[in-house]
Amino acid sequence: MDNALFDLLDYAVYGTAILVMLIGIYGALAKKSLLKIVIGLSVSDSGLNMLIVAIGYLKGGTAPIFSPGYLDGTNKLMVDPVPQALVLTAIVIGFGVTAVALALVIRLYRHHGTLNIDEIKNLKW
Amino acid sequence: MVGTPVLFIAIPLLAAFLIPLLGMIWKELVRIVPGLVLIYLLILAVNLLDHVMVHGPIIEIIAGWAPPIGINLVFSAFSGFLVTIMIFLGLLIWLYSYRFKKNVGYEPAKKYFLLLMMLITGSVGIVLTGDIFNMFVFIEITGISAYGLTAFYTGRDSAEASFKYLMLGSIASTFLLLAIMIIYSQLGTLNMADIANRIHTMNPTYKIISLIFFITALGIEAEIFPLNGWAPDAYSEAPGPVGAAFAGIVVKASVYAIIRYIFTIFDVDGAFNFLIIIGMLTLIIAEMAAIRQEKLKRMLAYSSIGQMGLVLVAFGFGTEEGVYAALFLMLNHAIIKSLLFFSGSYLVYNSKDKLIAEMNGLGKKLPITSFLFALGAFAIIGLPPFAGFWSKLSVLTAAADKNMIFIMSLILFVSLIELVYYLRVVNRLYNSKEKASSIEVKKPTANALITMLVLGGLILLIGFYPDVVTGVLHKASAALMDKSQYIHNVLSINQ
Amino acid sequence: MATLYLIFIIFLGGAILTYYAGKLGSVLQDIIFLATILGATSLFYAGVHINDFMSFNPGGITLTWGINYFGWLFSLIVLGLGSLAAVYSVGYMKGKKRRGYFYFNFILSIMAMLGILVSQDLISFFIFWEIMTWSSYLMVIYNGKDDQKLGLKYFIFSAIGAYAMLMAIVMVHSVTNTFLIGNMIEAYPQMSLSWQIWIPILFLTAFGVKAAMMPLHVWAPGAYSSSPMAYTSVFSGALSKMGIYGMVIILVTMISHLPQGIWFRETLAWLGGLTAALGTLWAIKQDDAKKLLAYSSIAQLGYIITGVAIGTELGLLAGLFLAVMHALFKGTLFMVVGAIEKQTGTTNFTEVTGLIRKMPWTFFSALLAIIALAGIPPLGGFVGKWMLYEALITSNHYLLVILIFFASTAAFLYCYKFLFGFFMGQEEKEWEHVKEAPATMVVPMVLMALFMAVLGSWPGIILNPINNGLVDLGFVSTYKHLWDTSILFNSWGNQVVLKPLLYSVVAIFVFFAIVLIWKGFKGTRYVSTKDISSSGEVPGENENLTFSLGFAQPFLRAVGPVMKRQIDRYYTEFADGLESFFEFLRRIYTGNGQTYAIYVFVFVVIVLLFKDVLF
Amino acid sequence: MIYFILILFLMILMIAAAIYSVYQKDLMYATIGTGIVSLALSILFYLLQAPDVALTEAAIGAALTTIIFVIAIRNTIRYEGDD
Amino acid sequence: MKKILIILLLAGLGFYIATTYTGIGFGEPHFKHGVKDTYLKQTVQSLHVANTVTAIVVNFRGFDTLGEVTVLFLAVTALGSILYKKRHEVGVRSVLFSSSSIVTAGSKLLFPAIILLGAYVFIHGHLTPGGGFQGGVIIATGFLLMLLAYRNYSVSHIILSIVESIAGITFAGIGLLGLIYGETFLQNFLPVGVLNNVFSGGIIPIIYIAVGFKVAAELTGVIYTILHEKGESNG
Repeated sequence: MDNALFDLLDYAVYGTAILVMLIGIYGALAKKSLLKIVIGLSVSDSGLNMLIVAIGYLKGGTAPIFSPGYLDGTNKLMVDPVPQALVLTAIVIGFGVTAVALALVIRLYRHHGTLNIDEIKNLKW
Repeated sequence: MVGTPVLFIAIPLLAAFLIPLLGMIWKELVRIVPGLVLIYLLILAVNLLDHVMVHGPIIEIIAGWAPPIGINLVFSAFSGFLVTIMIFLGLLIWLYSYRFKKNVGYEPAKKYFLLLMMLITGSVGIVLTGDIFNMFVFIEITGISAYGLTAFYTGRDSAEASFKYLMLGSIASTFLLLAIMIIYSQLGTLNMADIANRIHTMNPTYKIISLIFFITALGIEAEIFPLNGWAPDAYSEAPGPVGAAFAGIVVKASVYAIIRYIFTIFDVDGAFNFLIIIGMLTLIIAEMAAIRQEKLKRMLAYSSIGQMGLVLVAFGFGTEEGVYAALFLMLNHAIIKSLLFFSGSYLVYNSKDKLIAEMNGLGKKLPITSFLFALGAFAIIGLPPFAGFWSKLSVLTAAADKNMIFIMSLILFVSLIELVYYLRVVNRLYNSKEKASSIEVKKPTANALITMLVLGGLILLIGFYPDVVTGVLHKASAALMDKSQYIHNVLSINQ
Repeated sequence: MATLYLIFIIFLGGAILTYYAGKLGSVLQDIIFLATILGATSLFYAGVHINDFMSFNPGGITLTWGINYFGWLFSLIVLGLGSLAAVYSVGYMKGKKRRGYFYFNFILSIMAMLGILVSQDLISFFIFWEIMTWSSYLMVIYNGKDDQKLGLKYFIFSAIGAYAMLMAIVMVHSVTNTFLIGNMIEAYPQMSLSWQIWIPILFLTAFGVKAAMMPLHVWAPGAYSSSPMAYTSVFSGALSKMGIYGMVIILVTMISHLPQGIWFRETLAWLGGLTAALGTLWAIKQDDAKKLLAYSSIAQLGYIITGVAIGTELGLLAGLFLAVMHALFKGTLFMVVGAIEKQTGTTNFTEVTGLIRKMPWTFFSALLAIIALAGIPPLGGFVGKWMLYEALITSNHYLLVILIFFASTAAFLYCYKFLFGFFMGQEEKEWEHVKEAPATMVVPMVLMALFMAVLGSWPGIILNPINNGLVDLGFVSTYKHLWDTSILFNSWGNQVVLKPLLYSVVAIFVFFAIVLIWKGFKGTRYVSTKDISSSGEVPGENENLTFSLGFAQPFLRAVGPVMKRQIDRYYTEFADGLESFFEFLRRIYTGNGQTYAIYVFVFVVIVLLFKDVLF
Repeated sequence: MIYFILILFLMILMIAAAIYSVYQKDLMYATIGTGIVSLALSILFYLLQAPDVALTEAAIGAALTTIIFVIAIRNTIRYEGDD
Repeated sequence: MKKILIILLLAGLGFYIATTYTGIGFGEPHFKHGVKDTYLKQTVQSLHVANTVTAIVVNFRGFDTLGEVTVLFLAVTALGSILYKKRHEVGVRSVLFSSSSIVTAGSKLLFPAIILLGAYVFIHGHLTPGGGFQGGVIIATGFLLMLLAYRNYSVSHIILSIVESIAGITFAGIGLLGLIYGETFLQNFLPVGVLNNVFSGGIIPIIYIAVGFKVAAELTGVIYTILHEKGESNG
């Protein structure tokens, strides 16, 4: 029972991650509001992070932390710590980029009085 | 040896963290310190390059863990050459912008120089690193500095340009992470040499998909054709010297990254032809767009995009001559396009609406600047005896050796377009039928003038005596081509 | 052989010194300028030995410099005309602005032309070719009033040529792996047929542009007329000959090995003929002396191309002899126009008349040059023309002969217009104060005129070097053979025998000339130009009644249809079309960041879809 | 079983919140939507044996990012215009 | 129309990503010779650190982390540059909600606890989940709370900047000391101590504490800067 469900999860985790990512990108591509675009990018980042962590997951693995008493039962399976470390970095970087993006949005609003991206195109051709 | 490659990253970072403190002591220090750092790095780079030419590449490991466990930096003839160019150019940009606008206050100046220094450091990091995720981090460092610098002027267009750049940059990092994770999930390593060593064990479909994602992500930064929407805006709205930094430093780093992936890491042969195709597309469309521009900086931006396309084409030949030609082009592009951006900034500065049409007769008002602009224009077109000629010749030779006559004729046709729009500007500068303009002439500052003269001198030097660089270029291209040597060098380090 | 280095260093150093010497004093500037040109020239003839080559390797490319007989022949044109024009320039530039600029580019042009001649490899050939191009471009925009974008047009056409040449050079390189001209010639017969055809076409495009050949000539009238006259004499006289120089090399050393070469020859010859005919017609129409001479240059270059393209030894001899002659008379004529411009301030036929008394020496040189140009005996031009007809007839190009003959006959019209427009006719009050040009300007003109006269009687002075040069190119000399069959060589080539018939033609001509001149000075009555009336109306004060106005109208009407559409306009339409296409294309960059982001995804998905094809 | 339902619930919540935050015209609510995405994600991280990442995502994604979005919305406009 | 195009594009992209990742498989070991086994082994053996993620972030791939704090640092700088106004133009702080006295009092009460929690998290970063980033963010949220609760609460820019700089210099400086005392940049040159002690792991806790301070200062700076940007449209 459990195993069958976990088999389903195999696809569901990746599927969710990719779906969230694509939804976010859709928001960034289809919505006109600059804030919506930033929100979309941020959502797609979340999906991407989930995807990365999911890659490192091992069935039956534990968190890669050697708490006291853990070392006795060595060779217990641990999940891959590397994607976690990478995601840690990616989340922080993503936050930095989001902050800069929001600052730009605020400034664009200050100059243009609108957040509609179709109206913010002084630079073209 | 005066130091190790890690200092290229560590020293600027240390300085960057120090600058806010130093600024509290003496405000001028925020302008001076980046320059001192860059001077030190230039000395370091030249020394290391000299060493590398004789003794082979320096592989530096970080945190005491030999690759593939730890991160490593590779200072080979190829990467070292690019690093040296970048830092040299960075130094000139610093010198040029030292007093670019006198009325800039302390806070903006601090931020400007900090971001500029980190822009250079990030690009240098991209080139030096031997780890794909570390490259991602450096790309982000470069990216954020670039967004900040693009929006540096408080006008409304600069924020717009910066936002476009940021949007595409975010998409780029999404793709980059996806690609990195595909590689990691298959091979369990992030080290370039280790990946290159084992890439043949990877499922070919995944390999190609991850390569496509890499090319897309890096192509956004490297201004490949359908991905380069941000570039003209960012170039034209950023301060003049920053435009030079984008053209001369940032884009070079991204092109380097693409090349590293295609030449060293992946073993997909079709990628070379793909490079030629996208390079040609970039070249042709950018130059066609450039000819219709009304603003000088935007024109330079498109021209710069086009040049990068040409560089990719040259790399795409996949032969050592091709790499040599591409490196030569990159070198020349760094020098010449910077000169054009530098002198062009003053030309723009002296015309009210930044339009080319307003530059009639500036040749008389700003004789040296205009002369240098004309020199740069002649050089970038590839007229002998200036520097650009040798690189154009080597690109064409490489193309002819691969029997790509059609590509050759396209390149020449595009050069013709390039020639037309550059000469239109030069013609205007020296057209004495000037309009009555009441604007006071803003002469370049002494340091800006020195910078431009140095670049002009280099153009002539390389033009008349190409031997000053060809030796290094040959070594650098040989270093890139020898993939197995790279893998061996990196993986045989034991600590 | 270090002399060559020294010569180029003198040129370069002289150019820079001259440029900056202007700050110290104009006389010093003149002296340095003249010393550079004359010094380098004398050093060249004193210190450089023919067929003595040297090599060096910048950037890993072997370059070879040295001069052979053929190059030496052209060096006579370049340095000879260059030195005389330099002397002339000193007078011409007196009191003008931007002298440093002028001198700098003048010296660089001469250097570049000499460089082309001493280059034995394609790279230095190309480098000097381009230096020549941009230094002459800078001369074209010298006046700074480039409203019609003449300079740009010149440069673009030159660049088309240069890039074609560059393409051919790298194609050659991919076969031979060197850039030496000698290796190219050796390897040519082994190349694949398509390359054997393409490489000469590309080279000939480049040379055709500089030689102002028919479809590529549109830059020439503007460029010739808008650069300073002192330079135009070199520009038209020597610089265009570089195209001829290249053409001869290609035709003789490469195309002659090609079975299909006959097509090249025929096409070129016909293009030359058309150039001559149409150039002449356009020249007749011009009211400005500069433009007239510019079109006339195009026409004359057409003759030369035809001669060279026929490819027989006689044709080559004729073409090259005409090339030398053209350098002499067109150099002189541009100098004449320059002198008139300097003295009167205009070069329009409808304004200036009757200068014969004011500027007798200028008139004298103009007269001799015009005689040479028109191909009237006994000056050198006649020899060249005669040889050309002979060559055409012996190679059975009868239609071409007719065309050329028509062109040279029509040329009389503009010759006459030039001579009469400026020098004859009424002397107007407006030009009373006009004086003869200064000695530095007159002496070069007169010297050249005299040399033309000498060549008329002793063409061997030039024909011998030409023959040497052709032998140098690998041509098997059949001089002896021609000597026997050609009437011309019997009579003129051995420099002593003048046949009675020709002798009497000369005598009659001289007699008439003396009579005419005598009449011109003594027997005319001064009549004001306004002293006429037509249909009872007295012409008003502002009515222009100069002789040249509406000159040869009936003739022009007759040939009008031919001239209705200028090739120029096709180029313009083509360029406009391209530009509007570019304008359309750049709208890809819509300015909307979101659209750019969508492009990214379009790119990714397309590449992913076609990944099996692409990778 | 509970574990499974929890994961499934979180994933559905995440997708729903993502769609909500993209489609909601009131940006304030859309921001709350991203906050929910992050929150669900951080619990998922924990379940995927990544406590470090979970902590970070909760602090940065759910708290800080949401807050700066709210501030940004306060400084600009709250409703997405018609598109 | 455009939306359909976008959906089609994303569907195509999603298809390829999905096939790739489902092919990779979930929860199974994907590769044989990866570096993760070395990491897991060496974390305990040579570094005496319990939390492998911390070991990777700070030591094995410490260079990334250096870059990462730089990214945050740059984000603050860029933010300041983008929203720069001349001094007399400094905006009024935007007020998100008017806080009642309960909120203000509660915030005051909570603030030290939050700071303490943050400090705990980054000090124990090498032992338990958490570390410099998490702890730093927690501290920053503490400041955020105060900023929101008190209209007049202000954080000194200069102190933030000094903390940030000193923390950054510590990080980079320790790296350089590693170059001097060891052989490579960021190399551990301190005794590694006993596993699962607070004083273990050599330079790792020091770096993580520095990172904690740095992140806290930077994020506070970000919030403070954005909060003081009262947007007014003038275009």
